[in-house]
Amino acid sequence: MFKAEIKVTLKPGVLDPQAKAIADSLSVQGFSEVDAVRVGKYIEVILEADTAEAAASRVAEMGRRLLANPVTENFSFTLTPLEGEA
Amino acid sequence: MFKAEIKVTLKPGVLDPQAKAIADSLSVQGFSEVDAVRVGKYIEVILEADTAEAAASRVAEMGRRLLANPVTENFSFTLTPLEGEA
Amino acid sequence: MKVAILVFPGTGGEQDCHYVLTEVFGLEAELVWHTETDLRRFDALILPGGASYGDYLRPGALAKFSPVMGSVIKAADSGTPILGIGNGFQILLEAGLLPGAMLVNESLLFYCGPQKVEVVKDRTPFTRGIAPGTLLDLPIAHGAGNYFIDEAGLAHLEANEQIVFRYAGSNPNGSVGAIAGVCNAAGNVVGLMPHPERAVEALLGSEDGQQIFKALINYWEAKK
Amino acid sequence: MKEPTPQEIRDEKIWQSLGLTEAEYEQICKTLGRLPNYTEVGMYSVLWSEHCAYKHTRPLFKLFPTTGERIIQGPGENAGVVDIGDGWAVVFKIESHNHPSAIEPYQGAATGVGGMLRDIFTMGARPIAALNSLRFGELDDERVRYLFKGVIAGIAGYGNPVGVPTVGGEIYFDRGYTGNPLVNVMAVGLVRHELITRASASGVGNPVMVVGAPTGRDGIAGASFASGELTDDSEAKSPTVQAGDPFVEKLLIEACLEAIEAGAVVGIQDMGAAGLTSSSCEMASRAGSGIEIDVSLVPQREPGMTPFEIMLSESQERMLIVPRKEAVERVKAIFAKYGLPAVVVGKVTDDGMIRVYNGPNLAAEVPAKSLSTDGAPTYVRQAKRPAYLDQTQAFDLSTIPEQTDYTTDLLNLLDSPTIASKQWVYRQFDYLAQMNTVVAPGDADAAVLRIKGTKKGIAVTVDGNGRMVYLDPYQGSLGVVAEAARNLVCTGAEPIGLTDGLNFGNPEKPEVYWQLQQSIQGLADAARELAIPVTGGNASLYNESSGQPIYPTPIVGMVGLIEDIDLRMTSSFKDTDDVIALLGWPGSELGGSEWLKLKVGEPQGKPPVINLGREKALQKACLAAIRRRLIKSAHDISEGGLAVCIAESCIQGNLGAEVQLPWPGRIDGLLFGESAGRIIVSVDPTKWEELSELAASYGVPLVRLGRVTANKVVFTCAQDQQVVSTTVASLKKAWEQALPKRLG
Ligand SMILES: Nc1ncnc2c1ncn2[C@@H]1O[C@H](COP(=O)(O)OP(=O)(O)O)[C@@H](O)[C@H]1O
Ligand SMILES: [Mg+2]
Repeated sequence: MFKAEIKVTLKPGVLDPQAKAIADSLSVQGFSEVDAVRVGKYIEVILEADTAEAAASRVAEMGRRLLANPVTENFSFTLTPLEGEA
Repeated sequence: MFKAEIKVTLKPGVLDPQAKAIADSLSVQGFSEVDAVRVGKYIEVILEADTAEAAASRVAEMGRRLLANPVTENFSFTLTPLEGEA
Repeated sequence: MKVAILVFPGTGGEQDCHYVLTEVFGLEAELVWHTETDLRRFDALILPGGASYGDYLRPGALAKFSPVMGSVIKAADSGTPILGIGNGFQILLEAGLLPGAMLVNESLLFYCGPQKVEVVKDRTPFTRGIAPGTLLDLPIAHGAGNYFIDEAGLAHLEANEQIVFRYAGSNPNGSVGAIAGVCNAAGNVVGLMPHPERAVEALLGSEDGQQIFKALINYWEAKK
Repeated sequence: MKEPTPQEIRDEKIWQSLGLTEAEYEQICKTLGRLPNYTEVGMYSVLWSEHCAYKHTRPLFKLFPTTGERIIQGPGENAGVVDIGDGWAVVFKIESHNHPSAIEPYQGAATGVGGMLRDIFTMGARPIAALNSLRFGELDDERVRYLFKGVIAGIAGYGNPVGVPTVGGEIYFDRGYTGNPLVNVMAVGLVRHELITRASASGVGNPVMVVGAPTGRDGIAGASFASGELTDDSEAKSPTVQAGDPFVEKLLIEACLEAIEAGAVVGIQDMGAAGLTSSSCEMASRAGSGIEIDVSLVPQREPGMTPFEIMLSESQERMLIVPRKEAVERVKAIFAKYGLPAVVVGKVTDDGMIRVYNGPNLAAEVPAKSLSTDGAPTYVRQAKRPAYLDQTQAFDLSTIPEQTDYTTDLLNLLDSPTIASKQWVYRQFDYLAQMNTVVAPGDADAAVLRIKGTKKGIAVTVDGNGRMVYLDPYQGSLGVVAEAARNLVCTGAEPIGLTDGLNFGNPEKPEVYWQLQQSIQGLADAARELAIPVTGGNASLYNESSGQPIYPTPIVGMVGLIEDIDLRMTSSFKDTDDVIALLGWPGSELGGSEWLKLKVGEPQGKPPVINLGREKALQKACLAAIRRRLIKSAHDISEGGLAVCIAESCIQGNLGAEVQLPWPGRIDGLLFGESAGRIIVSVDPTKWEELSELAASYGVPLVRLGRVTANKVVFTCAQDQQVVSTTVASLKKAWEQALPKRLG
């Protein structure tokens, strides 16, 4: 069993009004030290796989096929083995 | 300068219909090894702070006040110092 | 002419389209559930608006894996006229049948209201006979109608004349180039965010949407 | 996790933490002839809660007129049903979701919409419209802005994807609601007579099915839960907030309507508050039958749920169906098409008992009738006229100096969020879905929908001015009904039924109970006098924050019928040189007005006196004028008075007005007074004579005030002095920018 923590973020060059809205309200709230904000999706997938490589290749495929839109989004992930739960 | 990578996720027990729809779709597409899916937000904040502790305390406050809805969401984050950009 | 109106779980606009095709234009139309895998008996396809799969993940993203999509792709390749309206447009984008992608509206808010839409291209089955530059009153209602394509893609779209509709007067959602609708390279697959089917009766405020359906009928008559 | 034993429940008074009183607990013991177990106490506690049992309001409901020629279903079912002819009926109801929205505005409002829609399609009707009635504190408060945005987003986030147009509503902002916002939702459905379905579990031996979303722990850690002993299990700490899934709701609508159309359904009931407990008990007690269910068969979202939790869960998007015995497979097939579980969990019995099994073990056994609304205790409390009324009613207008120019006051009123354009709000709602919206939000005093396949239309509205009710609960409530009816009439519709939403403070306080009594009496008297039957409603009590009750806020949702959709009316001025006139009785009462709020803040004075006889005549006259095509616009005078009313007609038509006030008296009252029974109309000069005759034949005054112009807006008083002078563009700017500029 592995836990994949997947980040889906907008590609550079794609306008991100949500990030702007958050940055604006942070600054209104007095968080003036904030320099930049980006917003994306966080998707956690628990999956069974024999090896970390196998898990990684399946998660990459999920990302390509479904979780991210290649026109506007990038994705990256980290894998953690889950002990004793298989 | 620090980069905070913030994960905002639904509290356990709060219905996550989006995750269910994604899990169903993955399984229809043949990703039968998927056991569970959770969906949340990923927010990246670049901020200035003198120390990692100071940065952490500010990011925690942003989370409490703005980035997460305390009634339904949890948040957690990791901090990375950004070299030579201050 | 027999038209298929595709219904995905969560689709909401199928009855509107069915009403317009059958009651207003007297055409033959059938609601087709997304598990259907053979669309060869239809002369045109409509993917209506709504929120297929609850718009979860991204609007249209989950619908592209519905069983019916294989035959939609076949129909597209064989030149069948296909129209995606609102969520139907989003599905065609996600499925790669149309270029580009949708983002949430720049305002981050759902937007419903009347809108002026300019017809840019008349060489599609759904705009045939509408002079380019014609302004139509077509309502919009969407939360993610902010059309995006990168600069190279946009240049390509323009060079190939694949922009079919643009918002006129104001850009309600932040779309690149105020693009409201595009077609594929062959021109038989068209997607647009505005709702022509909601603008076919004076009682509801505009009849301009009729032109889109009449164009399809003309196209069909000419082809016969 | 260990549940307390019956003995412990009694000795440690655990019933108390579940919200039952000692007398109620004793009544349960007596009914059962033994001590109730934990699941049973839980079931009683939720069904006997104010929300489910209407303990304080039920005795007062008797005052409502509930019969009429068109009434197919009055109070007592999930929603009222009114005949509109041609074999069609309209189904409608209003419901509050105040407390959930105060905690989590998005989900609170979203699940409010979802629950309301289920009440409609459980009657066999397709939901065709939703409306909302909202109350918030003032927008200068950050928390209020958060609540407001969240509620609007929640309504949109649920209503839009389910494909039901949100076509109307009303919003007031007032300090009185700061800590306790109100979120009332109204839904309207359309059904063929033969498909009307009721929530009744008849036919002994018929199966009982649970359909829709799996059951989770949503809502059970709420007010009626709260037991210290149970929470050492971390799972039990799950939050009380219910979240909605509009996607599943959409599928549920289609599947339920398909099953009903297939003739497979004997009875069907949504699982609202108190979930499985209330749905099974209500269905059985309506039919005089019993129900036996095995909770272990109920599809569950989380592992390890107890019978208590399953019976009390408020998970959304679920229904209880009693199908015909032979139709079980058919029902399963229909739900399978939509990917929804549909599971037989029990059967209808003949002994009047609700029997809950957990596998082989009997978990609860109680008489359905005793649990139901009829079995619940009712309370008539002590009533006392609140002392504040002496102070507010003694208000002396002469303490406010008169002015020579009121242009700024008019602009300020248009800029006040309660009066301002609500476009920022309704633009977020897909008000065009289903292609029936003939008069859209912002175009008239009510929304108008056509009925496809007929010449007909219906108009729908919600109204309720809490400030007026606060200043005089009886008069104020008369005014609420009168205004709702007037709003319908201004679109050309004849009112045919009403549903009420009673939002009040803690009824155990004598002052609040007095408000409740007076208000219901007022609603009932007005409904009877205007011949508009009450088909159902909802009560939300205990709306308080920091011990302060909200303004007593009865809300009325009303439906009207337009026989010929071509004869409908909107409120915008149409052409220059049309005559602007007042249809109705002149008035200048400033008590409770928005203008007074501008000047003194707190609500002061006495609300306008309502004359129901005049109101009736006025509404008849207005309808007749519309049907004979004598007028080009109609707009009722409400918040902001005559000046705001005319300003709105100007803004909507993008035209000006030249108005001469022919009456003596204080100018502020003439301009901004909110006296009822008044409609501003515009008339083609060639129709003036005919309109005058018509008004006279109904005994209703018609006073010529001026004319429609291109862009200047000028009001002149009887002494020929200009008291307002501006342009439609300035008015428009103030009115349209008020919400966007405050919301950033
Ligand atoms: N919460 C809301 N949802 C949808 N429409 C709304 C809402 N609030 C107001 N509206 C619409 O905005 C218009 C103006 O509302 P309001 O000022 O209350 O009307 P009036 O005072 O003329 O009765 C109406 O068409 C109303 O239905
Ligand atoms: Mg009003």
